[in-house]
Amino acid sequence: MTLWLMAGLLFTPLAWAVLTLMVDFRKGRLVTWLGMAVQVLVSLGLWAAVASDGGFLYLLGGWQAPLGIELRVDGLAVTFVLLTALVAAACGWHASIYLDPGKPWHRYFWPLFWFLWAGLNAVWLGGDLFNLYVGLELISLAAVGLVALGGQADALRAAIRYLMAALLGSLAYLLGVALIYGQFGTLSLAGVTELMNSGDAQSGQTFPLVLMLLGLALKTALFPMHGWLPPAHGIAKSPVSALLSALVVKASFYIAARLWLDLGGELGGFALAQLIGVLGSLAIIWGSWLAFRQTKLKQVVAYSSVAQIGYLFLLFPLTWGVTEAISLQAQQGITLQVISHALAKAAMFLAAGNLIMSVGSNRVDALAGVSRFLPFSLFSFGLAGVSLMGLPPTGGFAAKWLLLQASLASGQWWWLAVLLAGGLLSAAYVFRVYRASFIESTDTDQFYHPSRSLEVIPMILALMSLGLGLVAEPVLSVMSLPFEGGGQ
Amino acid sequence: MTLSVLMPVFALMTSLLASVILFALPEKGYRLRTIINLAAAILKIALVGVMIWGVAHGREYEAAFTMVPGVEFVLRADALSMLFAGLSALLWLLTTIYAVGYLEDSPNRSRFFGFFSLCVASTMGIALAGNLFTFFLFYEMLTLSTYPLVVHRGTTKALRAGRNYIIYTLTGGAVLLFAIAWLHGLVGDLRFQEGGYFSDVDPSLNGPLTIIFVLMMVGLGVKAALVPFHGWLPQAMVAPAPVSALLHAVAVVKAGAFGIIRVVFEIYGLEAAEAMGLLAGLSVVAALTIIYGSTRALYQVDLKRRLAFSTVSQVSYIVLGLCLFGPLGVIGGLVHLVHQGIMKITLFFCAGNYAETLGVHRIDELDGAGKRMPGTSVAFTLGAFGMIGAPPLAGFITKWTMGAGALEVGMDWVVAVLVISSLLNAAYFLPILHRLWFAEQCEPWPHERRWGRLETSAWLLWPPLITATLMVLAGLLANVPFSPLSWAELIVLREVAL
Amino acid sequence: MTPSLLYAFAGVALCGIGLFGFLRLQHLLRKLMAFNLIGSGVFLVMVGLAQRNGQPDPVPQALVLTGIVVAIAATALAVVLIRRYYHLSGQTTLAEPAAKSARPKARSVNREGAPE
Amino acid sequence: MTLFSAPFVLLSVMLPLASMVLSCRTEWQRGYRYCLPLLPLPALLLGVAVEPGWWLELPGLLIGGLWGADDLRRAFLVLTAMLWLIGGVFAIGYLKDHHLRRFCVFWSLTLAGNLGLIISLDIASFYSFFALMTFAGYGLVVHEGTDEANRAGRVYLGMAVVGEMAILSGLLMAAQLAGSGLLANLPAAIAGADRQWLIMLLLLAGFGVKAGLPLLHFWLPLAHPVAPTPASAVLSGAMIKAGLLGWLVTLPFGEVSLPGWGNALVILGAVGSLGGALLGVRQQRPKAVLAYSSISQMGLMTLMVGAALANADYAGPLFAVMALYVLHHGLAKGSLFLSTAMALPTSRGGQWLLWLLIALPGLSLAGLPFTSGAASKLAMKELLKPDSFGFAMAPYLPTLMSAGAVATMLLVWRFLWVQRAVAGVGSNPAFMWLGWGLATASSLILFWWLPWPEAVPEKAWLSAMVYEAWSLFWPMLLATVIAALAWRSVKQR
Repeated sequence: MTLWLMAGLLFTPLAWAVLTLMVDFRKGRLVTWLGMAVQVLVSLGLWAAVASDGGFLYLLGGWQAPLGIELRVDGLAVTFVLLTALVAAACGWHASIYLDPGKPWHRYFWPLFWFLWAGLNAVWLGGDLFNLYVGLELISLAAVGLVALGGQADALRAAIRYLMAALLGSLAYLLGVALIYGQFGTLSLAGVTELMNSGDAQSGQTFPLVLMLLGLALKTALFPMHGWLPPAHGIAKSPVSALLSALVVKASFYIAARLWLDLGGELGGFALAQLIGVLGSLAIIWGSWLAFRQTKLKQVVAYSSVAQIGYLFLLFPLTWGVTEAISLQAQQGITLQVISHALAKAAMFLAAGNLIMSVGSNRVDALAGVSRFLPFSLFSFGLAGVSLMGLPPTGGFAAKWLLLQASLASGQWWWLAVLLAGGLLSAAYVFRVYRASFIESTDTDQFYHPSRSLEVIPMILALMSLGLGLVAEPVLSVMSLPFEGGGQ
Repeated sequence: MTLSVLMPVFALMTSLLASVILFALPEKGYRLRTIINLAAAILKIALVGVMIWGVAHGREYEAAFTMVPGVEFVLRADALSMLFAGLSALLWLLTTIYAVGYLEDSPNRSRFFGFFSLCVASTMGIALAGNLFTFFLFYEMLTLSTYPLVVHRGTTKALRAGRNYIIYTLTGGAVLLFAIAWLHGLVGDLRFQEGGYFSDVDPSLNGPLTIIFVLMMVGLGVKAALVPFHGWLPQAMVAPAPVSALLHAVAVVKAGAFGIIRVVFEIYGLEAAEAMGLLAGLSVVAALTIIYGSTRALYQVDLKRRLAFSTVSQVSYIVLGLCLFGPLGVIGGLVHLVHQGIMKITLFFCAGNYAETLGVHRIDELDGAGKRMPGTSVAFTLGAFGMIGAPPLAGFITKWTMGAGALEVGMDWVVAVLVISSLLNAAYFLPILHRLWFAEQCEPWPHERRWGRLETSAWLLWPPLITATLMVLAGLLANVPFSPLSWAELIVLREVAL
Repeated sequence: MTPSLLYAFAGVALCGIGLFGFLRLQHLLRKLMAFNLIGSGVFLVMVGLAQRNGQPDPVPQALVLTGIVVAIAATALAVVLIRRYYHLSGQTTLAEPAAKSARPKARSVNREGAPE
Repeated sequence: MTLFSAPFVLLSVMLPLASMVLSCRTEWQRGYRYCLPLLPLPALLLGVAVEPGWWLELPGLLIGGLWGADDLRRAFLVLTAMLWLIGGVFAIGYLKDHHLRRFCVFWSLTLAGNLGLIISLDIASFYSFFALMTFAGYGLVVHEGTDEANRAGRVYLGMAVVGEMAILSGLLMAAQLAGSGLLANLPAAIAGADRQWLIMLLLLAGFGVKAGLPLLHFWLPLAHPVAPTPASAVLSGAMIKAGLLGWLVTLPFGEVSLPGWGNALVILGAVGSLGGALLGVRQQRPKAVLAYSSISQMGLMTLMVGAALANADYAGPLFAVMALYVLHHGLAKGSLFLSTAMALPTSRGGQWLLWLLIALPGLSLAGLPFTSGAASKLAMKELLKPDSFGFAMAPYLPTLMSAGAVATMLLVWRFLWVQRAVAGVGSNPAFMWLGWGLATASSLILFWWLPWPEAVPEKAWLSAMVYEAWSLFWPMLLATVIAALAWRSVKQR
């Protein structure tokens, strides 16, 4: 059963990418709907299988590492696979209605979309460093292509900037991989860990790790390397922005986190961990502040991504040199943050897209007084904002709670201030948007209500993000499932 | 899933579902909206009533599940939660009736009632929360759901008030979260429990526990409008009258006060808090707030603003009552939770009536309003006397019980505070009453509206009359079973275990 | 200093030069060339460092092959984008055009997509 | 107390409250006016007919209610109900349509408070009714709506609120010590209290505001004259006594002898009775003179309160005398106040008769033999013999009482003097005649049939007056001489 599931999971995106490449937008849309259904069902099935039986290692095509591709199907990975399926399906669905079929270049949306999906799955499941690289590159190239779909000079400028950053990041990562391989002679993360634990290898050097983290941080848009993100996310089509913010940046972070958790204990150090933490904190503060200052709605959301990504990097200090329990708590917190941010940010971008469509302008001021039309999307936007603020009962809150606990337990109380201040700052920019919508006495009396399904999608995502906090326990229990040996 | 699990969930769900439905309704569905609103409110009263009956007879209602590892989501109905739940269920119905009348012909009603229900759902959640974490959850939800109500009018003033409200409350929430997280880190997940947890705590923890207590009081004090965190409250009175009524009487300030009660009683334990010397400081803050709020109220010319400062002062009675760490004082504090709610909501209803019917907002425009609107004015008079603490109204019961409690534990200065506050209350309420009843109307009303034979719309008139009656009954029949006082006694008997 | 290390050092040197170019050069095509230079450097390091026991290791060879494919794909995409960008804006660098598009941009986003 | 009368007791207090229903409709207000005299009727029946010593438990009320009456309260109840009834009758004729409904409502509220506080045996109801009376009384004071009335009202309310607070704190402390909510347990608790002085000070001052104690009296001469005449009558006749009742039921009489407090109160009483007269004779308006006369009379009663405090053994008999005095003063003062509103008949004989009837209650105040005043004065004198008391001021008591009588007489002359100046000639509505007539009659005649407390000394009876006539008479004579001299000196100028 699981074999079929795995096959379906890996095969569908690539196959659909090729399929959709050959047809126009409308046909691609139909084809994609089917593919998305398959993908979501397969992901659900895999998740259920892992949740009941535990994780396993999967050798693609039966070939052994290092030349074969070894996939690590554990609880965390399937959770992200499922998350990807949900968010991507939502964005794809939204895009299929949102995008104008009349523009010829929109037909390329579908293949890019599917390549992106394939790359994401590869990253979540990838077990060795080089395959992760390939996955990353697949994601980056597809993502750049999606950004460029905007078609205007501005979109292209943002896309090229994004591409350059992504390529540089990838290369830094690849150099690190090369150095690691030179040192340990293996590419499997598990193998490297094993070698280090057994003490066979001479104690490793920090440099390759730093190099890889640097590259990944660039791709994740960690402060101060975030410059490429807001233009790219801000200018892309809303479903694309949603995909980028929700999933793409998480892929590189996911790799960084895996590296850190496996190798950081040996190769990292207190100073490095704290440095990354500080950068993350600065990202939270600075990103939120900039988000507060933006005049365009989608820029607000984009800068909010910069800030939210900052939270993720608190993983590094909170897992270095602490007890197992605290580390677990921090990991759980970060995982929840990844998921809830993915859901909330996707909801936010989609809702922002709807709002822009409704009021015919992308400026925050243009929202003045629209709340009297009861825009459904504004409500979704607000709900997603609640999660970003880290207020209960959202997933964002559960994440923040766990991080708070971890920082308290590890004695690193200074992150508390960051976490709390970050919540307040995000409240500032979310409420700025909200506040505008309540202004009366404007001459806005035209309000275009987008179609129902466009409005429902962000609402579903926002509600999921909201509900995540309530069901955090079961979700987390699946995540922490280890994979049992090398079974198929 | 037995009934005992489902009851608190149902009680929460009635208004939550109502809110969802109301959001979905089209703006024009006036009648349907009113029906849904009232049906939900009545259903909630029934549910809460059943639970009150059950709790009085020793039944337990609890629903719990784990949310985040190590943290539970607990809804529980105990005597204390029923005090608050009963209050909010009852006043929700009245406020809804009032709001229907108040917002007649005004825009954005769908939005208003949706958030209104959400706000009540949060309040109900706060009442039923079984541990700090759940409490915090609804506490923040309340912040968010009241914001749209505060800025409902959408004027610059309202938006500014809303901004300040959000800044204050979210910051308070952050501080509270910090404290809760710290406490959780120190001792784990704490359900609210009779007598608290720290009666025989390791002395080495005293330091952190003290700091946590202070932080919690700051976090909760923002909503309870303790000085110096009261700044948002007088501004928030720009909201429509039903919102002010709800904000001041039931939801927001009470949530803060209720949280303080929970923390002091059921986390720290009254004795432990006293032993650690925490209550002394709190009582001083509360006393200062009482005096400060009353003094500021004296100088307000806007009726609702005066009432708002009066709230600042009155809510601290609840806090002060707790600090008296004796049974009587505690009863006084608890009972004031209800009494203040009924009295203040009456006053705000009346203020809303004056504004809506006569267009009167300032106190000096009220001359002779008693003749034009006798029903409203009678309710206002009763409310004002209740606030002053004149017997046999509800406020007197509070003051009497608290005064007796203060003497019981030798904190005589509290009596002085009560007396001074009553004098100040009299000083700012009695002139209004004089204007209502004895001054001759000199100028025409600013914006008078006529409702035929009645002095104002029946939707607006009945709620204050009912609350005023309740207030009189709460005082007159204080010793009857299920009166607020008796219920507070029951709580003290059962929970505080002094 | 084994030959393999020599390769590695050469690779590192290439990386350095490429990085310098990548950061300093403004023209997009030059940037792209610099990127390719870094890429070559990295591959060299990979192949060079992995010479275990004097035996060539097959794994990095395979990896580098894959890497080259990826790099070609990336370069191709970049070239397409740069060409299109030049076509649309007449620019060869990423510098923001001086306030030329501030207002029109704001208005046209809801239409999303420029006329061909 | 039989069972059936429990509703009757409730009725006696609730009837005034229930009557407010009549205010709901504008059309009913005319009828409301005619109901006013009916309102205190059940209470009057209760006071006259029911034996003392009954009680009624109302456990749900406030923090546990207990209503009842003893000898002392019965006298107060009779007086109060009587006076309000008379006032009600008078009001029917007196009232104009100006804010009629409002007046009736406040009248009923004040009445309910005044009656209720008398029959309350528990602290909470007592305080509730006391407060009700105080606050509703404001409505009567400022009824006319003139600037003067408003100013008087402000002073009244300010002092009343401060007084209420003093009472509240005092009661709270006492109740806390007593561990009970009943008034009856307070004296013992106060007697044994550590902070006895504070509690007593608070209670004395709190009730003293209402009773017109010197330095706490400022509101009284302002408020009594500006109120509508029937209201002045009940203010001065009945409500002022509520303060006295407050003292009597809370202070530790009969528990301990407190000579210090006795001295202080006697001095205060003396200051009140003489100072009131001193200020009163300089007033230009009849009602103001009467108000000062009330202060002066309350001074005399304060004297007795002081004596009773100073000697625990005499508290019981003194209570009886005070009840008698209260009855006498209330009726007489009510009659006097009502007479200020009476217009003189045109015929000369009628005028003389009217003047006589107006003066008689005044003379009764001064202690004219065979009047109620004489009875109370004699009873008082009988008890306040210096040799019974050991405190410092005791020897001066007889002197003070005589001086008080002189002062009272002087005030009466002064009243008649200024009243003559302002009294107009004309006709009075029938109800005013009836009310005033009732007042005068009850002061002069009905008094003797009213239920007196049992402990009143025998000297108070008519038969004793023959022997004591001179002792009663000479202060009046003295005062008349002084008044005549003063009148002449003024006239010559």
